[in-house]
Amino acid sequence: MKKRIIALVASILILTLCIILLGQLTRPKYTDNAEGALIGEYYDNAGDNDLIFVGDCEVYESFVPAMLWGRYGISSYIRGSAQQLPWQSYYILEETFEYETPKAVVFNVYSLKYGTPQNEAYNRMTLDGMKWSSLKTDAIKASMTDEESFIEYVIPLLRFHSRISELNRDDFKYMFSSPEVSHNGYLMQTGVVPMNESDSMEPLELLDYMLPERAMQYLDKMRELCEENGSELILVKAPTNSWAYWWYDEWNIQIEEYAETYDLAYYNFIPEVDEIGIDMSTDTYDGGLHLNVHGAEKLTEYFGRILTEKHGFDSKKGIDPELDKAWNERVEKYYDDKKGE
Amino acid sequence: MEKLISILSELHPEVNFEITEGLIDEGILDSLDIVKIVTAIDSEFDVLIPAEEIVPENFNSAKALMELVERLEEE
Amino acid sequence: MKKRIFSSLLTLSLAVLLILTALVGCDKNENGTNGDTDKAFGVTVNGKSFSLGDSVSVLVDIAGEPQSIAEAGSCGDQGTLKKYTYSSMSVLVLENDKGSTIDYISLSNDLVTTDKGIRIGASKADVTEAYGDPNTDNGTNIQYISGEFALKFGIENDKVTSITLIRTTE
Amino acid sequence: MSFTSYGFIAFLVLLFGVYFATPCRFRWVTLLLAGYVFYAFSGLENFIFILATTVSSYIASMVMKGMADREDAYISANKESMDKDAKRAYRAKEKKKRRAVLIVALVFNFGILATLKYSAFAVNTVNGISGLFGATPMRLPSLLLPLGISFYTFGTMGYLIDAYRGRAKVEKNPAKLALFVSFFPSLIQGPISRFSELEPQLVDPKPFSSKVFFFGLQRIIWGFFKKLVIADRILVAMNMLLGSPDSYGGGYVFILIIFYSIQIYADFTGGIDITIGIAEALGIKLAENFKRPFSSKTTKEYWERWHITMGSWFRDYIFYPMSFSRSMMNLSKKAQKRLGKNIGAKIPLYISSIVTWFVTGIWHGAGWNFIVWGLLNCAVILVSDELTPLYRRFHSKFPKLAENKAYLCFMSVRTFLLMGVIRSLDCYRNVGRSFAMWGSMFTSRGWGDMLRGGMFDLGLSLFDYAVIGIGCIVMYTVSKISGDDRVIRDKLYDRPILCASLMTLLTLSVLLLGAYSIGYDASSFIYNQF
Repeated sequence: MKKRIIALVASILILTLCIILLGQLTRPKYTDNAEGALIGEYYDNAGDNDLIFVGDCEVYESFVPAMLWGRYGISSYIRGSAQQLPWQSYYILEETFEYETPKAVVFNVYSLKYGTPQNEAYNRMTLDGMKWSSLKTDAIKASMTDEESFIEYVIPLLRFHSRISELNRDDFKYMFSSPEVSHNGYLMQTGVVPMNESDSMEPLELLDYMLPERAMQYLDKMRELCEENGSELILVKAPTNSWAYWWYDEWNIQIEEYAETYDLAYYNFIPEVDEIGIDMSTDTYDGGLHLNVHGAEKLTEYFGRILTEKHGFDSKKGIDPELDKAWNERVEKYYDDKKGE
Repeated sequence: MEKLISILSELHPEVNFEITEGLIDEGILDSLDIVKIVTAIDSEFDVLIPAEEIVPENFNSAKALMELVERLEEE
Repeated sequence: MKKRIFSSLLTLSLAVLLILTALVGCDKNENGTNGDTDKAFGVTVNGKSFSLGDSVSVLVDIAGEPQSIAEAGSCGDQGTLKKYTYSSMSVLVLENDKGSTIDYISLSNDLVTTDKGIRIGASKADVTEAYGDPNTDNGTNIQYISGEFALKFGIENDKVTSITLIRTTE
Repeated sequence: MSFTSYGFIAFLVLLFGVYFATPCRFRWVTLLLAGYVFYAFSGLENFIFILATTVSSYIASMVMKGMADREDAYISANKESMDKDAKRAYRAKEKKKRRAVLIVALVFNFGILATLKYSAFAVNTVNGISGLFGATPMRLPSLLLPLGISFYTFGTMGYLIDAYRGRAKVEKNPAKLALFVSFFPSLIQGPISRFSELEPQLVDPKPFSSKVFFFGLQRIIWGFFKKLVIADRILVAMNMLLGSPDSYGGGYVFILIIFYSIQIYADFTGGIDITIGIAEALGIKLAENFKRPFSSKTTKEYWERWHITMGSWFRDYIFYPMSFSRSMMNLSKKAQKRLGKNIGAKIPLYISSIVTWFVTGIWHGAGWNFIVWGLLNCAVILVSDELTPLYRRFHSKFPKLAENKAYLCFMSVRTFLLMGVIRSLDCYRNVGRSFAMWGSMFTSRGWGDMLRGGMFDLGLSLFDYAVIGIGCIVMYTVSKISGDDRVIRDKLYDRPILCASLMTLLTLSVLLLGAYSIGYDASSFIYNQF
């Protein structure tokens, strides 16, 4: 009888071990689809960031932290991911405040158009990178589409086991780590695909031109969170506007009114494209939907000036040698990357 | 008894019904055979075996079947 | 004599009934997909109608090749949105690993009608007569919602100025 | 809540915990509550039907019992004053009254089943006929089919008929009868249990024994292996093949037949393994539904090894009562006089076989393809029965042949293919198209492109085919070792290390190779629309 119990306990242990190992092996490593590895990278660079960006692809493809430091001595990090929903941004921001208290938080308002869970793949890309905490569980519960189940987040093997037949070298290489894909959260896009003028610029019709109720609730929660932590919330809208990702005037008015009522700074960069110097024939990698590295640098240059003039950011270069060394390495790596490709 | 044996062996000549036991349990007789047997009994002995009596104990051997027929005759 | 006639008549009618039901059994397409009448709204082009959720091949079969196709990829490559521009309408097609389906239709002139025959320029009364009273009516447009689909008519001084089919699960 | 959802696994773990925590005397209450909780997940509105069946059967059985008791009391009260004939006449009269009660209950319950399941089909057929004459079709009623209605209705009616025949003790406690009706594992797709076999186990269960519990768990895991790793993987290709049947003629039809045979075997026996495994883990022995069906040499033998409880239900409650009813026997006698002894004797067999198979077909689904499926099976059995003298003469010429291995193998393969062809009626769901597709197997050139790699654009990669292949080999070896009375687990019981490692490997392969979760579309048992 004793032998039987030992056999049982041993098999349960082995089974659990295999589930964990196979789970790590089969989970997607996002080496070819970098958007999935952005969130996880933050934890090694957490601490002493004055500025935190949160939002969707319009934030991690429009601002260059390496340049903010290089030009203005502002230390920043972008906690953004593909189609990062408002509640996901909120929970990620709350998690960030546990690591550090930035002077200001920049939130790109485009993702406020989503009021309901959207897409399982995007959820996984954003949430799988997060470290396990009560915030992560809340974020998962708020984001799950009805085909998903919570157990598949706890045991990734249940969701990704079908990848066993399509494993590649990266799956083994990054079994217990994750690839370096960004520069402090900025995903570099060096391609140039000009926006062709023939694209008619009139937007699609909507049923309801008000931003979803639930999205605005989480904007509120972000604002209160920033107040509690004594950091300033700055709302921005990236300078890109295309028929597929249109920023409707009604939305813009609603955000302006919101910023006015709570006395927040709100910068809509769409009308200021010329001032920023963005030229959609060279500064976009996908025909005008998002900025490439040249566009992002121009925008960062422009936004850095606003931060220093209007939001009291002054350079922190030369104060802490530790910080300078870390940032010099990052800036160097950024420019190597930019030349390299 | 011989008439019964002749009915049975007409269906399964290879089986010696005098001695074999477990006709149902061994799967020698299947549901089609049982219907043929009961129809034959009805026309030969003019005894109708009701559905409730179709249980393995009554059909497992020719002898048991004969007892059933006799029991039903006087009832 | 009478009995025999009666029995032959009986068998005859039985046979006829059997043949009829068998005939019905054979050609009837039992699994109930008798056309897509279950889709509430649709658009009719050259006599044939299609709607949101239909595959792009249905669109191309009925309306032919578009004048131009604009593409918009999504970050984290979760499918592309393609805008098929025709002379009398523009149609959005969502392409992902599950296939490519029609996601949005907006009519631009009166050559194409909704499947209930309403075209641009029709009166508001025509619309309410065809589709009944709308789910929402805020003066500038009226909307009909049925499950996942919505049909929106832009109205200016009692005339239909725009017709759009939109998915409601925004 | 399907068997393959995470919710069901959680439900099971909870059930085992609570079941074995409750004292033996009240375990049946836990089972009853578990059954109703499980049933509630499938929609509260379904409760009306299962309660209607339970209550109506309870009332009918109590009324019949009351009548029988009064009859016995009356006869024993004036035993002397009644001679044998009077007693027999009185019993016959009383029996007729009980029979009326039974028939009312049967009509009521089968009426519910018929209206829910077949009204759409009936209206469809009537529309079809009236359509031929240009009449406008009636609106199709869309009635939601309550979970497992065909199974619990048949199980309960079996109980009522047994009670009428005096074969089953009438259950006085309505809650215990409700437990029998809604015993949750076998509610979804059987096995259809007999009251006298199941009820005693439900009401006073045996104490917990770890051996039986782990046997149950092993069987559950084995069921999941067949269901998730093999059946649901093949489903991907079958959906492709059935998505546009006209473009997959010729060789693809043959592939579909093979796929569907493997798929339905793995899916159905897998589901039943899970059901019997759950019951076994709870200490309850359910009747086996399959005994190595693909090893059967003839169609008749196949139907004694495939879906046994359904076959035996139809045999005991439709086939036999119909064959041995007085009117059938008189008909046979009249026919023997007029058409000669040989044909006349066969009348009861023919008529009741056709009727039974017609009902079996219609029970499987409300559609002409199911009816034709039933009648084809019936035709094959009756024809081969007619030809037995021919077979006998053939075998007497080649005596050694009967034992020859190759010949036996040929017979099994032949039955396997024959059953596969007839069964594919389920796939095409349309009689006309099925015959057209069978025809195309011999005409269209679909064979060429199927063999030239066409197999790989059905949604299955080489890896998937390998998994299915190995899965089939594993299923074959396990069924070969365990034979008809499933002894494999006893053999493993003596070697705990081997057993534990095999079970870990099996669980891991289910988790790793199973076709479940979002990577595959929702998997459900084929038999779930019952």
